[in-house]
Amino acid sequence: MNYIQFFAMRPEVSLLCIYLVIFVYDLISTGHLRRMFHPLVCISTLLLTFLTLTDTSTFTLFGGMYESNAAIVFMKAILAFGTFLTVLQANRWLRSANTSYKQGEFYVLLLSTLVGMYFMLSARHFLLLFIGIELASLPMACLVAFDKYRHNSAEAGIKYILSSMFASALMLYGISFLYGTTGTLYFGDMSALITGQPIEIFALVMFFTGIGFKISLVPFHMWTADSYQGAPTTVTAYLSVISKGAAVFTLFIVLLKVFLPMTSEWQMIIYITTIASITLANLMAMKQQFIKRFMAFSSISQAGYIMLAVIGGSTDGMTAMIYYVLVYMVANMAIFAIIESIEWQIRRAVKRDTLNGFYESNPKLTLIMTLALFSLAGIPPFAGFFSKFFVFMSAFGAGFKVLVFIALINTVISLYYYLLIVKAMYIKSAEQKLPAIKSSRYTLVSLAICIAGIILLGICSSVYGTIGNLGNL
Amino acid sequence: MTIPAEYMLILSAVLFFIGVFGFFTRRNLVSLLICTELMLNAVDINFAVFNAYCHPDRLEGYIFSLFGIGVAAAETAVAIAIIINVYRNVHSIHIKRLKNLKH
Amino acid sequence: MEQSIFILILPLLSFLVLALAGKKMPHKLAGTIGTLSLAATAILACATAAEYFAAGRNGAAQFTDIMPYNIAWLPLNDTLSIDMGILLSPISAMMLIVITVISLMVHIYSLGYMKGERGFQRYYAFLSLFTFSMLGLVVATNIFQMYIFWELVGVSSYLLIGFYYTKPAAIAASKKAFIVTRFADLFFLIGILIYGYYTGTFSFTPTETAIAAAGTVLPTALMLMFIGGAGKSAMFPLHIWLPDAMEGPTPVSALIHAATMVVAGVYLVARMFPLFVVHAPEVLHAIAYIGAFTALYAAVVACVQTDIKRVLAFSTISQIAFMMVALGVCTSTDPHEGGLGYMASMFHLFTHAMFKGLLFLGAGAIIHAVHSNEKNHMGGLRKYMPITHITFLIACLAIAGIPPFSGFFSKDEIITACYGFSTPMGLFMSGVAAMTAFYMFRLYYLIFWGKSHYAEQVELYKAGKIVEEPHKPHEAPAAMTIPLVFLAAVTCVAGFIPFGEFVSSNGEAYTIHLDSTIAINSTLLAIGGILLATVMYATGNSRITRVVNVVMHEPIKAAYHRFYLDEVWLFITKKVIFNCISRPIAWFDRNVVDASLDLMARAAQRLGTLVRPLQSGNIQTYCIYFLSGALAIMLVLLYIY
Amino acid sequence: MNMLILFIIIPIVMLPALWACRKEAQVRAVMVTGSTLLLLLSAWLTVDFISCRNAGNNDIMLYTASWPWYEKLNIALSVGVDGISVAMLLLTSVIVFTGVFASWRIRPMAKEFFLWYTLLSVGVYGFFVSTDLFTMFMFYETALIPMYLLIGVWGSGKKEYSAMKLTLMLMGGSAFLLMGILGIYFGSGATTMNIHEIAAMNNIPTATQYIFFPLTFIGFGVLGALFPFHTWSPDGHASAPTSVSMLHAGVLMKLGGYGCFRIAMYLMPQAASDLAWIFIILTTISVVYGALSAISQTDLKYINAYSSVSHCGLVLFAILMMTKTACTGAILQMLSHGLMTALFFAIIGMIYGRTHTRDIKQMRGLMKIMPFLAVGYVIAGLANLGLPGFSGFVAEMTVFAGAFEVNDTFHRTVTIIACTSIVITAVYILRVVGRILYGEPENEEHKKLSDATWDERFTIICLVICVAAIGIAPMWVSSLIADGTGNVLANMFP
Repeated sequence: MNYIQFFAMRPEVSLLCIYLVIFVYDLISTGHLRRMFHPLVCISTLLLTFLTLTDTSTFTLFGGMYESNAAIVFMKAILAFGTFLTVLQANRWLRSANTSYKQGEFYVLLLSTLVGMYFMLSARHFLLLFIGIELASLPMACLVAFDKYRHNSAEAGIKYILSSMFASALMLYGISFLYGTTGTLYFGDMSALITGQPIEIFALVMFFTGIGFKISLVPFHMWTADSYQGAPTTVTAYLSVISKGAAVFTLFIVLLKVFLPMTSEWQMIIYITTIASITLANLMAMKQQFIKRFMAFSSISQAGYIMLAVIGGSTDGMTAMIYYVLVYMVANMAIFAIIESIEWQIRRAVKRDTLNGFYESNPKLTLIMTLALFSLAGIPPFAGFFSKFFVFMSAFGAGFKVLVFIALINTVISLYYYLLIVKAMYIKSAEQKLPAIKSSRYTLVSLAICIAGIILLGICSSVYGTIGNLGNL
Repeated sequence: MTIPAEYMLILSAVLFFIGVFGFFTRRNLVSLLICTELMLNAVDINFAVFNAYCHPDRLEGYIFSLFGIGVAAAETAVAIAIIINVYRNVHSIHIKRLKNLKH
Repeated sequence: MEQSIFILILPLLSFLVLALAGKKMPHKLAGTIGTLSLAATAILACATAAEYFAAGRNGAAQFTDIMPYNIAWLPLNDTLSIDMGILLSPISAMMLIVITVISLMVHIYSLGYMKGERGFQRYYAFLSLFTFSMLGLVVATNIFQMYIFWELVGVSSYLLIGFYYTKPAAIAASKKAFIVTRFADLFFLIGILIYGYYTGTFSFTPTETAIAAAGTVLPTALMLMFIGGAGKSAMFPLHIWLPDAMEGPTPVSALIHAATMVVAGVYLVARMFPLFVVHAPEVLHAIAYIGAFTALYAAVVACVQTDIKRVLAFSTISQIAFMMVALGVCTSTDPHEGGLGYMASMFHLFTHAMFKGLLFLGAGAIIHAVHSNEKNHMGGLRKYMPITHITFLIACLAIAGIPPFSGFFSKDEIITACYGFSTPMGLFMSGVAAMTAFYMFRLYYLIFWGKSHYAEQVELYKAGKIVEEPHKPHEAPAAMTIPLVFLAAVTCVAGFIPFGEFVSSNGEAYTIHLDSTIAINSTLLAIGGILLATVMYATGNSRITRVVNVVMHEPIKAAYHRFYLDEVWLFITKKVIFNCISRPIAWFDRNVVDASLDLMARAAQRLGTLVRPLQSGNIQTYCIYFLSGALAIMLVLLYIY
Repeated sequence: MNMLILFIIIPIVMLPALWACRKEAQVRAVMVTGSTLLLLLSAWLTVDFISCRNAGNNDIMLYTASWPWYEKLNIALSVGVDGISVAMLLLTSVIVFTGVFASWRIRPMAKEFFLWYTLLSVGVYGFFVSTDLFTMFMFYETALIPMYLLIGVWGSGKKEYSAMKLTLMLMGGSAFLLMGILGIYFGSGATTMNIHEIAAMNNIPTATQYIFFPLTFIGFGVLGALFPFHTWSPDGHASAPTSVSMLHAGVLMKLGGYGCFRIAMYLMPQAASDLAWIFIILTTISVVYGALSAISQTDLKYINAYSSVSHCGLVLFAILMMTKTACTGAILQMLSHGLMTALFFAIIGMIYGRTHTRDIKQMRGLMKIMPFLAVGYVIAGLANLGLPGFSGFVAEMTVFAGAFEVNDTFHRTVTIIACTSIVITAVYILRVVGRILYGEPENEEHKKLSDATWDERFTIICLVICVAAIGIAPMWVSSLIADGTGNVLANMFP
């Protein structure tokens, strides 16, 4: 076998190179070089995004274990870009006393999760997929538990790792039965052999739970709120956007590549979980006080909306899904960046009441936050409106009218709790006002990018057009 | 004489659900960890069995179980590390003490 | 007749000028503007009318309608459109004269009467507005234009009644007047809509085919329209607003609530007369009976009122009822064959406008003198204010129907027409005519004869019973007396106008000839009424009066309270509509419709709190949910789905 | 360069300009310039439109243009106007313009206020000019959401509750609406989002129409204060600041009627004609019910809000009659109600700003204290109760005449019931006028109050002029509208 194949997987390889560079740099850099560390990583992750996009040709490697094509490359690019934003926002937290000495570790862990996600997307063989998933979730656990002197962080970490192990055990169990019935682990062969017998349904469900855990769909979502709340804010952002997005993409790919013969079954599963996710998450979110916890539930319901795009399983659906994830990423990143800055300033967890009268002290941040929230709630002319509309459209086109209707009714509830924050910021008056928040330069850059995204992604249809032209998987 | 596949599968299933049961009932983080290990091992057995009995011509199952074992080890490592971290913060690894984050 | 447009434009202009710039003007200037523009209007109107009567006759020696102006104001659909324009016909020409003359008189009179009042300019602005709307109403080329100006007339009357807007009584009266008439107008509107829909036009003279198309619906439409007219013309039971309307300044009562606006209903019926008489005779007769009853009712009530303006108000109602009856008793369009009533009614409208205006203005002068509407503050005024006395007497003779005053001729024609319709109607109406004579002279005596209230006051003052010196009643200033004299003169001569030459039911010339028997009878009846009044009231309080008061105490009380109709009105508005309909609906809206929505919101909130405990914080429960969820889905797939 | 796109561009340009402003004076300058431009633009548009029509250009829509936006989904930013939209644009410009002056002295955060205010107007303008389902919906929601902050921050009374209620109810409405729009799009074969092309195809299966017509109609109806979805309106209006209630009652509620006509009925004619009776009943209820419940209110703004319910009910009522005259009347009613109610809210706001109460029991004899405002109020009242010479009369008469063209017992009955509202209106208007304006002032504080300032006078005069102009010379505006409604109905029932 020729080892040239390894170098054909350009994104992964370049990612690994960056990974090694950082590793070494972490070991050798001191003083001035140390200060260059963060900028370097930012640049390299941004670079990575573009490197990823260089090769959009369709090809398979390792006897069909690995596949790459335009759509997948684009998804990877989105993830890489998200990572870039995360790194930008991480700056000040990483400089702080408790974390500065393990700055390098953070980057390394972050990037290794990214590697895992890359493989998740490209895998066309369950072994590779499994490794990818684990590679994505194990370092994530470390990241969640990164603040090792904070009780919550550790608690969040343990909850995350244990439930993820539980989930992957279930998933593997399911996969094992698939293997038993079909005798292969290659997606292609498997889908040819699947007949939809009960044992395979069992396998399907088990597999779905594994991915559903990472997407945090109800009822596999219980870990989400706790881990989001406990984890360091930057990590939460990463968790809520990048790993969720990767999982969604993976689910879509696997459902189409493997479970195509069982479409009606998995559509049923998604149907149920979607309704459950959106509704339950909305109900839970209404009463949350801690913003991060609140964002966790909002992200659960958002995941439900993304599923609306997946359920159709069509190309339009894929386009809508990718677009939704992109839009959702910028909005969420903006919010978490702001939360991070506030926490940094006031040294305690941000509650909804903390934001009272936020407008008087920080009009600009408030405006950004408002736009981001509106985008999440799907208010025009912000990108969120478009992504939601397209998602609904694809689901409606696929014939899931009732589902769309339920989701639409739920948007009203979601609007309600997003408005609660807006209300706190603009209308409520604070007993003790927040200080004027000073964000770091990096954070500001990321905010600028996010806002640009929130405003432009919808209005400039070219983005959507590009995604639409990526072609099929 | 050979053991029929069903027995193996039943064994693995039993093992798996012992793991699940233990996971639901034990109160000590380490034992929770052990239970997850049980579940993963059950999976490994499954793969091996399917490979040996149903599809002896190829080796995917065995390889998968090998990887499974490896990954399980890695997970355990991470989990133990975090558990230690928990102990540092809470001075206990009893599950009841981990309820700061709820509702 | 192109100048006729200015008849409308001039009052409108003066209204706009006074309304916009009035506040800055001195009173004199405002008054002059209003009066002069009105004078010009009057001259124009008379000129136009003269021109029309001179040239209006067609080959068949009939007066035809002339439309100098008619523009499509609001096209509704392909066939139907609301037009605006000017229509000249015998009655509209006649009305032009009446309105402008009376209005001019009132303008002049008000210069004296309203001197120094707060909001003098506003007053003149409203007067101009009213004149404009009333003129627009009478020259309307179609029923819808009539309705438009009808509403405008209503609102200007509302504004003028409420002129003293700090007086609670005035506010209530204006509100009542507007709402009652508005209520009637609702029927008018529906009538118009039906009429327009079925005949395909709003014009007064639809084509035969259109009428055929309308068929049986036409009477309904006409009836509804009449209800509208009844509202404005204070037919029973919609008359309740008119007595209260006397809260307005007296000249206004003279102009609007005696001479012009209140006859709009009569005018409406007269306008639609051809349709009524040919296609809805039964409606016409219904009108006659309603009118007859109203006439009696008003006359009875008028007999016992103590507020002189109210007496006049009820006499107005009664007289308008006469006109309605006159129209109602018509059976054909030929004045010789039962079409007489039309001419009679218009004639009475004309004469009545003059002498009733005179009466009100006279009353105004008296009130101006004694600062009160109540009869007990008057008495024996004849020596203090001679001119007013004479003119008032003339007017009373006229309305009582004593030759040779104008009222005699018109009322005589009416009664003749009634006899032509049916003897009972004739007898009934002559009876009412007699009552008219009675209550008018009762009023006259109470005001001008008997012992002087002023004299009593003086004695009391001398005796030290009261502190402030009573001020002496004085004759009104020239600005007020001139109109009185003028109108009195008109009243004297108007009877001899060959009215039939100009106005008759089919436009042909009709020479008025008195039916001697009826004339004599009615005159005798009138004199009888006067004599009775003289006996009872000429000398302060006579024995008969006291006897009557004792014997008929209850009926008198009831009549004095206008048979409690206002109480009914109050009950309906306050109790029924406000408390029994509006309040419950408002409550329903807040506590049922709205509450149900709030309930949904609260339910969602509650659910939110209910589900929170699921997030117990214990990882094991999490995984239990996890697994059981998975199993549940599986079961759904395996069995249900 | 298409003229219509300017209606969207100008406000959008105003947004950053406002954001850049430092001093209040600058903010006002920007707003006045922008709104004046828009006013002139719409006036010019009207003139130009009429001249085009007279020149014999009989396309359904003029100034049409279409910029493909999301080709894959057949979404395009396509604009075009007919008589209806022109009238609505005119209305919007007038209200926006006067609204600026009505909120001349808004405190605090004038800049932010006008930011949201302008965003709202972007939505309204966009909705009226665009002819593409998606864009219409987008602008529709754009117009809704700023309401929350405008009421929540600058409102009065229980503003937070009202703002939230209003926003959620309207958003609930737009949830129905989106459902309907998707239904229309896919029902018509998912080939185009342009309403005229959909209407031309007219290929939505009747069964589908039966499902999605009610959804769409209710979706818009919520904004059009359709009984029983109207309850946001009293609270919302009561809590909103002056110019916001002007804009909201004056323009935003019109989006509802416009949408019902332009989307729900235009695109689903069969269902419209079959199911109309249900909504006719509902609207008849709104007309009478709103008026009756206005009688016993004691809060000025509540009275007006309920009268708005009644009048907007009349709009929907007329639309559902589906005769050309009635529909023309409906649009006229939108126009006149928009102006009248804006005038009303403006004056109420000004009175409230002085007396700090809207309870009619606590006010007396304002005619003596603030004659200008009082006279304005009387004029607004008279216009509202449909006095000839003001726009209300024209509109109502056209509506009733049109409703009478449908000749069957059911329609006759409801029409006559609806007619009674003109009496009830008179009752509550005169009640208020008699209560608060007439009589002798009682409250000592009130006696010290001042009359309207120049900007307030300007606002009132502008609106009164508009109301009177339509009332005195209705033929041009009615013919302008009639050609629009005529085309729509002709397409509905070929």
